[in-house]
Amino acid sequence: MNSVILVIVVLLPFLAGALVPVLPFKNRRQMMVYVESAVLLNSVLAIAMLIAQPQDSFVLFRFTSDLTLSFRLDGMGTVFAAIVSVLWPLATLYSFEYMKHEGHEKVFFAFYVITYGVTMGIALAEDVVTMYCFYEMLTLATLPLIMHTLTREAILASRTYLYYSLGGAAFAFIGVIFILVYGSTPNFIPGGVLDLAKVGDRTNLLLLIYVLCFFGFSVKTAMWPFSKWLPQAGVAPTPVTALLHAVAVVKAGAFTVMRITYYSFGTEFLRGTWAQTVVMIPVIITIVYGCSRALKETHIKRRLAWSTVSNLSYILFGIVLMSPLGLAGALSHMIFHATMKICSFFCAGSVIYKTGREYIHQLDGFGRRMPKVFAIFTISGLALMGVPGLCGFVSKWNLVKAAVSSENPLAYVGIGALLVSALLTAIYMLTISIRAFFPEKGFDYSTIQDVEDPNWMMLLPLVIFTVAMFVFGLHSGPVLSGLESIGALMR
Amino acid sequence: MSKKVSEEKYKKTLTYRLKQWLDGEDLFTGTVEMKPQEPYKVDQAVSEQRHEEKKRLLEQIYDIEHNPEMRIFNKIYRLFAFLFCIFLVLMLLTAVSNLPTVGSADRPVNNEVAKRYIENGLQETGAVNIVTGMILDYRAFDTLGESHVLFVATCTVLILLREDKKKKAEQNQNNDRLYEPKNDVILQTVAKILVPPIVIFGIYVILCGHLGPGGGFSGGAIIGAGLILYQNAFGFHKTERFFTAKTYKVLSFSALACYALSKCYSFYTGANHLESGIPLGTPGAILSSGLIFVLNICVGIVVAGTMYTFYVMFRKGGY
Amino acid sequence: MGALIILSAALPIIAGALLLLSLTAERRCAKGPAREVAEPSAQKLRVLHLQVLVILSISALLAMTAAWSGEHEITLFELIKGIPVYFHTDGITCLFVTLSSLVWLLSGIYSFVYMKHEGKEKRFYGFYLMSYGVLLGLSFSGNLVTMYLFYELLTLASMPMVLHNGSREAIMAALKYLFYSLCGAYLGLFGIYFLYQYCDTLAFVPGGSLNLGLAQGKEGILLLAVFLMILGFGAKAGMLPLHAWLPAAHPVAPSPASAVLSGMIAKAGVLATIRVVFYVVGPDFIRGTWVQTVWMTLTLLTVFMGSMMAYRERVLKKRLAYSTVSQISYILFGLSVLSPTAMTGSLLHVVFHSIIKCSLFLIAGIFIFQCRKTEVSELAGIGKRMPKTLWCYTFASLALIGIPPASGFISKWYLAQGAMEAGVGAFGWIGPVILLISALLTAGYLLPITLKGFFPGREGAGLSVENQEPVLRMLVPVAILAALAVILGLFPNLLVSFFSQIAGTVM
Amino acid sequence: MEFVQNFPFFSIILSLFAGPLCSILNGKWAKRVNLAVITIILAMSSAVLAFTLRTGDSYVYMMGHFPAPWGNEIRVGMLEALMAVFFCLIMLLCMIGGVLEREREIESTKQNLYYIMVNLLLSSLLALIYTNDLFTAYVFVEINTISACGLIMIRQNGRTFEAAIRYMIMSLLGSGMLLLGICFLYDLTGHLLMSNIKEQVAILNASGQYHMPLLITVGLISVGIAIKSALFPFHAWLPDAYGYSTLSSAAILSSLVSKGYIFLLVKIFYRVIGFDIVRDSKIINVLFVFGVIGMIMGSISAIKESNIRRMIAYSSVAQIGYIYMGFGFGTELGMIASLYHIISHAATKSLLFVAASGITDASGDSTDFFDLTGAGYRNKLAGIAFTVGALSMVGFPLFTGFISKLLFAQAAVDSYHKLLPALIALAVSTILNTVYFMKTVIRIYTPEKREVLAKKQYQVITMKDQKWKSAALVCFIAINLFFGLYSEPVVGLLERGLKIFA
Amino acid sequence: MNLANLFNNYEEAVAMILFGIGFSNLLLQKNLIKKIIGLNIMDTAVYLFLALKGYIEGRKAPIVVNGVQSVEAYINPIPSGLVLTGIVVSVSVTALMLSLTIRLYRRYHTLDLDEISTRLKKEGL
Repeated sequence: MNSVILVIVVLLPFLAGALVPVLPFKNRRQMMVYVESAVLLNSVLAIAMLIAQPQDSFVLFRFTSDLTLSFRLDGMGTVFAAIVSVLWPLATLYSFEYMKHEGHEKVFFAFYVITYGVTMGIALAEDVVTMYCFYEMLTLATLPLIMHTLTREAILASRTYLYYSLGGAAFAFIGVIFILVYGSTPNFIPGGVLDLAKVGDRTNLLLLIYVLCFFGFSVKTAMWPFSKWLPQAGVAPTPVTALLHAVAVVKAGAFTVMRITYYSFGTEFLRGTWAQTVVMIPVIITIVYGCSRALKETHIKRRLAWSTVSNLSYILFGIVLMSPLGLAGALSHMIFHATMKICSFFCAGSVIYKTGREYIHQLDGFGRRMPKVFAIFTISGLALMGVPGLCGFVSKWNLVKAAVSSENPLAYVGIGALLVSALLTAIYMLTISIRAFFPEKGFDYSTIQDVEDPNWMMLLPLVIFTVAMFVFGLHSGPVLSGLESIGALMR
Repeated sequence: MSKKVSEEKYKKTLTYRLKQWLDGEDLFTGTVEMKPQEPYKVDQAVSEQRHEEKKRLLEQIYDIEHNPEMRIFNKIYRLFAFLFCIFLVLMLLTAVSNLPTVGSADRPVNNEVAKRYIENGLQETGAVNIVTGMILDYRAFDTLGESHVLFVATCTVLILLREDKKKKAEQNQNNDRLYEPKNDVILQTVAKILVPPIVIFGIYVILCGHLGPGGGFSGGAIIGAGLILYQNAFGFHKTERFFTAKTYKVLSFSALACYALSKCYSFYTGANHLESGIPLGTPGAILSSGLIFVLNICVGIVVAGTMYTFYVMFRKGGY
Repeated sequence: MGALIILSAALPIIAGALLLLSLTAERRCAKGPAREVAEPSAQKLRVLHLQVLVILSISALLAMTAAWSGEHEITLFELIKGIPVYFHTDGITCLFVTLSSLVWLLSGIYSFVYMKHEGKEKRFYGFYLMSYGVLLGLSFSGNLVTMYLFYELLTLASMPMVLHNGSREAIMAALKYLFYSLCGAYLGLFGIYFLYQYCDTLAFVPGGSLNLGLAQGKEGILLLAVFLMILGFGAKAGMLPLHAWLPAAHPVAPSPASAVLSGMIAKAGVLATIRVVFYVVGPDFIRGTWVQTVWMTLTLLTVFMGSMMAYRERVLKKRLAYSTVSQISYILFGLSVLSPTAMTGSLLHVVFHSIIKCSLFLIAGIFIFQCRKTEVSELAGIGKRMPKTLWCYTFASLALIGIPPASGFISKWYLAQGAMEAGVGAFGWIGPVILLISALLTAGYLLPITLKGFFPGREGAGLSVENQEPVLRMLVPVAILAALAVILGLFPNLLVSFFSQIAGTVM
Repeated sequence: MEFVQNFPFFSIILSLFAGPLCSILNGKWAKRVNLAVITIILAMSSAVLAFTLRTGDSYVYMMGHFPAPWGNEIRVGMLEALMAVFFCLIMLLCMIGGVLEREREIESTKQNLYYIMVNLLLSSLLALIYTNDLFTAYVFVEINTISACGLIMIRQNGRTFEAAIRYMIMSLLGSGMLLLGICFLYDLTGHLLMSNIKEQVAILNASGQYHMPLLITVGLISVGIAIKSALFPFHAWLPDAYGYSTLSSAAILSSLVSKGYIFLLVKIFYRVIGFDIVRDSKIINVLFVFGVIGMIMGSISAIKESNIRRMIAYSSVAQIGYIYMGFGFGTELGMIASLYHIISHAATKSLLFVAASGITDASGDSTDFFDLTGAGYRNKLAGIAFTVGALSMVGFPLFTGFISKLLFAQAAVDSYHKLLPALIALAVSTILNTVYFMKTVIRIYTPEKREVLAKKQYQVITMKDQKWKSAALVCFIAINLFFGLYSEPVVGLLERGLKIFA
Repeated sequence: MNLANLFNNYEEAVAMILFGIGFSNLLLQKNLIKKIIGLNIMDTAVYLFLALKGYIEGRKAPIVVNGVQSVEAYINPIPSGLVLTGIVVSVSVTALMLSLTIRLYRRYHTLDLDEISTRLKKEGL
């Protein structure tokens, strides 16, 4: 299959999104149809591409002789692209219903669709420069979505987001440069591209650079101490929070870190060095830190955001194990966490949308009024806890398997952290469900008379995600074997 | 535990917690309470207030009296600047101490360049005064720039000091007297005697720029001095009969234009290795040395005008 | 045969789930903001009870047949590659299946009456059935991950029974129960991760399947893992330091719930510990290591501490809860000395204690149900009003104290003997001593009720003496249990041989 | 000798001639003349560029009938030609963009004087680019200084006067040192023509004679020019000068004047002293240090600043720091990076100034940060343009700033000892840039509160209201994108130009 | 620092010291007029230096008299030309500075630069 499709799936959303504000829609409905069809079309193309697996790369244009903007599809890209292209249409469907009460929809959907393209770009980037470019663009494309409500709070949040991301990018940039100079090629090659002959005696320097680069990229994954922006960004409309800050943006951050670690610097170079320790410690800290913050947080979306922080560090933990198993685990958690977290976010969103209640102490007895939503919410909570039979358990299992087999004492500590965070997850997820289902005796239901389950547009994605959680949890064989084959490339 | 300890203090003690824990009273789940957080307050006045503060801050900071830090900073700054100067001088002295000796004939300066200027200057430029020949022919480009420096300086002075027409009008009636000198007999008499020879001398210096010491700059300066003296003695009304802003503009423009065009011609011919076809004339004669003669005149005009313009600008801000 | 296992476990779970679904369905068509379903009529209730009873008995029947008809196994499907959901049966399974069926049936029958004054019966029975099914699954489960799966589900399923009455303390207690058990479960999981790496298989093999070759040089971390597992599974069994949920949860839960909680669900911890120590890691790996020492210390501490607490506790159910804490630690102590005799003892004590404690809780429930009495001090002269009940109570408590020939004596005897003959140094004699002391304490906190009940003395003078005996449906189960408590003490040989044979296979 | 080769000389003379011409015309005509002249020169320079690209070599143009070392000459290579083209382009756009402001802020009777200044500035810039003679360079540096001063103070208020006088003082100090340096060189070599001086210097260096004075001379010249081009500690005049002078002055000053000096410095490094000698002298380390400090300090002061134009001015302090850092590497790559940054910064900074003025127009002529709220909606084009400029400054891919950042970073990696400080400084200053530029961008896209809008009636500005400015903005954006996306030929040209430059 | 040679070209040394004086005045003086004076001193010093470059002992100014055209006869003409140019430049710069000073004085009635900038900052603008 021709590799042009790579570019199409990246650029089509740009075009479609740019058209949204200018096209003369008669009514909201037409716009909805247009956006959904555009997104769907792109997803279909993307999936077709994933199935066809075009091998050769496509060069869009050249910055300079050796810096190109080019795309290629490989295993990891497939995974990320698959996540994105599946989740996006569903999220779009959901956001139509949701955005009714937000306004400025044209602008919103324009950037929403563009972001799709940018994320695809990150997934399909062939070389580190392309990835860096799209990474920066991602920041910019999502900025208006965070600012969308234009309240002072939103402005502050977006400002923080911008500072953190671009600041991180600045440090990541250094790493990119080093790969350009010391790598045999800017492209991503499993096992890394470092030209050890060139490196010579500068190993420590390069390790230092790697650490800088790691921190720079992991700002997007809201790793401690750079995790402030993510909960703040919770002011954005829920589809954004759910899709971008549970899936696209932050996963993009994790994805870039993977690329840098496994495809550019290479794990043989990094494994067992001080750099590994240095990056592993904050990751482990984040795993616990995010959960404990989530525990303190009583705004439902911010609580979920904090939980995202900690879960992303699971992925990072898998990455910094720097072993093929670790990569596989990280990828699996990437997929599964996307499913779980977007599901719980949508539940929260539909609660907010239907009732406008955002604080957990306001949710007493909701389980009786909106049983479907809260049943699903509980299930996603259980999945996040890692109850066997749901997907959370599987990915966690893989991560830990990698950690145990890495036989690195720090990794053992990491396992401990994982379990602690699992416990905390149980606490902060289940307290909500229990409140919702078993309010205290003598709770007056007439206060929540108005609460109802949302309509199918919102429920459909929820149901689909729930089914997905069970399927992945009970029959994860094919996915995992695929991921492990990707991991196996590393050695 | 002792009974003296107050209840809440006792509740804080470790023993109490231990006891509770053994009792199975939970320490943790009980604390998972969900008080409402204060939702974010959108502060209306915040930006304005901040703005005001900034203003006040500016007042504070930039006022050296009220801002000791700034004073100290100034002191330190001056100190460093001073040290820098000392350092500079020392460096320069070091440099000088390693330079070739003054006045000796065998310094690198006295090389083939100077040699050719002196030996062939007369033939090539037709100017007896080798310096003039050099600046107006060998290195004429510098001089072109130089005259424009003068010109642009005049323009800046005009920008700064020239008063506008209407302002000038009402200025004239209220303080015109102030600019007009008293009808000072001595001054006027002396001026009557001196001004013509000064101007003539200036013209002479200009015209003989290529024959002896002198040239456009010096001559122009002399003429300017003459004009200034005249103006001092007889006041603006008299001078404006023959020298106004317009005169100056036209003169300087035509002079510079002439200069530029003639040089353009000679440069062009020179660069393209064409014969310039301008007769050099016999060395020593007034009408000799080709363009140099013309250029001297142009430069003289420009300089004279500039001198006088500076003067009137500083004095009154207009002709 | 394997199908039976699945069926017996799945039936109650599905039935419970259906109950809950029907509840929500009713809610959906119910009117009013609260969607409150009207309390079902007596007729409806009877139908419900019948359903529950039938399901319980059927699945009990299936489970028994599955368990007692020799060893067999079945693999459901692969959870993750190399980790099947796998069931099989052996002696331990038989023991737990039988016990739980017994307990569930009897307290089920009892609860038909009791739950009247608690309300929300449909919900209660839904979770009641589910937890039964899950417990069956747990006892059938044939490898660690399966066990872990059911272990967590057990927590989740039994939690709603605790917060049944919906008061704030009930909810808090439930949360606490949840979090403590989950904490335990995760501690266990930590170990499972490592054992997965260093064992040949996660399936239960008598004597353990730890691959010492692989584990070479990794003993430290492995011991730590095992210790954490013991600690974690100990949480459900109310072992120090994670015991705190028991005394909080029992008083607020409805009596049948607390009966099954401390009767069987707490034993799930014991089961898990047995599985880990004797069927995966293998006793030889931890014998003589710091793990064993610390474990024994903890159990003994728990034994002592629990009985002390029970002794100074005023509320009856809470007192019983503390006694559960201490009693189950008897069992754990028996396991921790790692000698066949002691293990026999503890298995015996599993049986006896669940029977006895179940009956005691039910009796406490009767007190509450009939005359709203929760404090011990209120029970003075109760014997005048409900002598039969109090007699049952007396027998049960005698058995628990371990007065020969009642059942408790046998188990404690074996425990003490095992402790002495197992070469565990000082613990050889410290253990029995502490057991003795705590037996005395047990007498101290149980018998006064009998005494005061029958001989209230002066303050009992003004008390009414009208008969308050409960209906038979409540009394019979209690009576049966009490009787069992005594009879098994008289003819223990069958059990003893059975258990000692089990213990023989693992050591 | 082709006719094209005369164009450099023609362009210089033409602009020199246009200066006095403007003095006798009135404002309107002066403007037309000025624009025409710039356009013509632009055309001629591009012709020259094409020519040099064709020949691929630089040529010497004799000013007068006498060959070097006796006569005066200019030298044209592709680097010079490129710079000339670019400077003309930027200047043209700046003049177009600032039309309104000029008519508003300059007394009608002094309009023509302004154009004199511009013409002479242009001529001096061209002369600085082309000349091959040190003393000529000095003379034109003076013209440059004075006319720049005129540009600053043409809008007459206290600030500009103060700025102008500070500027004069600084640059006089600078030119004093420069002149002295030239004298030293003349004394040591006996020549004023660059190429001859270079030969002599090479000889001296080989013989080790006059080593000390040579070093001191290099120091004098570089420090002098550094002072003139407002390197960090000498930037006191800059914010006021850029912040309060009329728009096109600010744009021209920030993007061209200092660049002219810097280009002269490059020329002296390469063509007079020889870059290896400069590298061996420790002077470039000094430049490096001050450049790095300037990058940081400039951004910090910009963050503290609440007046948008002063903020941009401070940011150009930081950018000049970048350029000197590039020199400081003392490598070919670093030099290329600096040259590229000269171009990209010129393009971006003038864009920013024009866009900022568009924004301030839309917010009641208040340059204060807090009054800009929501200006991006009131003047769409300016908002977009400012965003583009800001992103380019931050070093966002697809814009020119990214490429120069890239080049700098590569140069840094290339030089071993200065690697880490340089990279860290790059990253930190990027973050600081982000802070103040993005803060502004977000601010101008934050909708203003209703009551405030009711209080002060801002005018909504469309592209029709400000045709010229809009045109300029569009061109600027185009240039930015072009250099961001299609930078390879430019960089290649710089490399080739630098090779034949020495 | 080679002292003997320094004393040989003491004229140049003097020029340098003058330059230093002028430089520091221009840099450090608060009073604008004094600054300008410093500027002129500095320029003059440079011209002195330049003039010394051209000077050769016992030779005459480079004006051809009765046809003698040998290098030995005259001093080096180039520095003199440069000095001429330089003088003009300094004249124009001085004029510019002075006029600026006048404007500032008219506005603020002081010649102290710091004072002026303080008032500026105060008046906001």
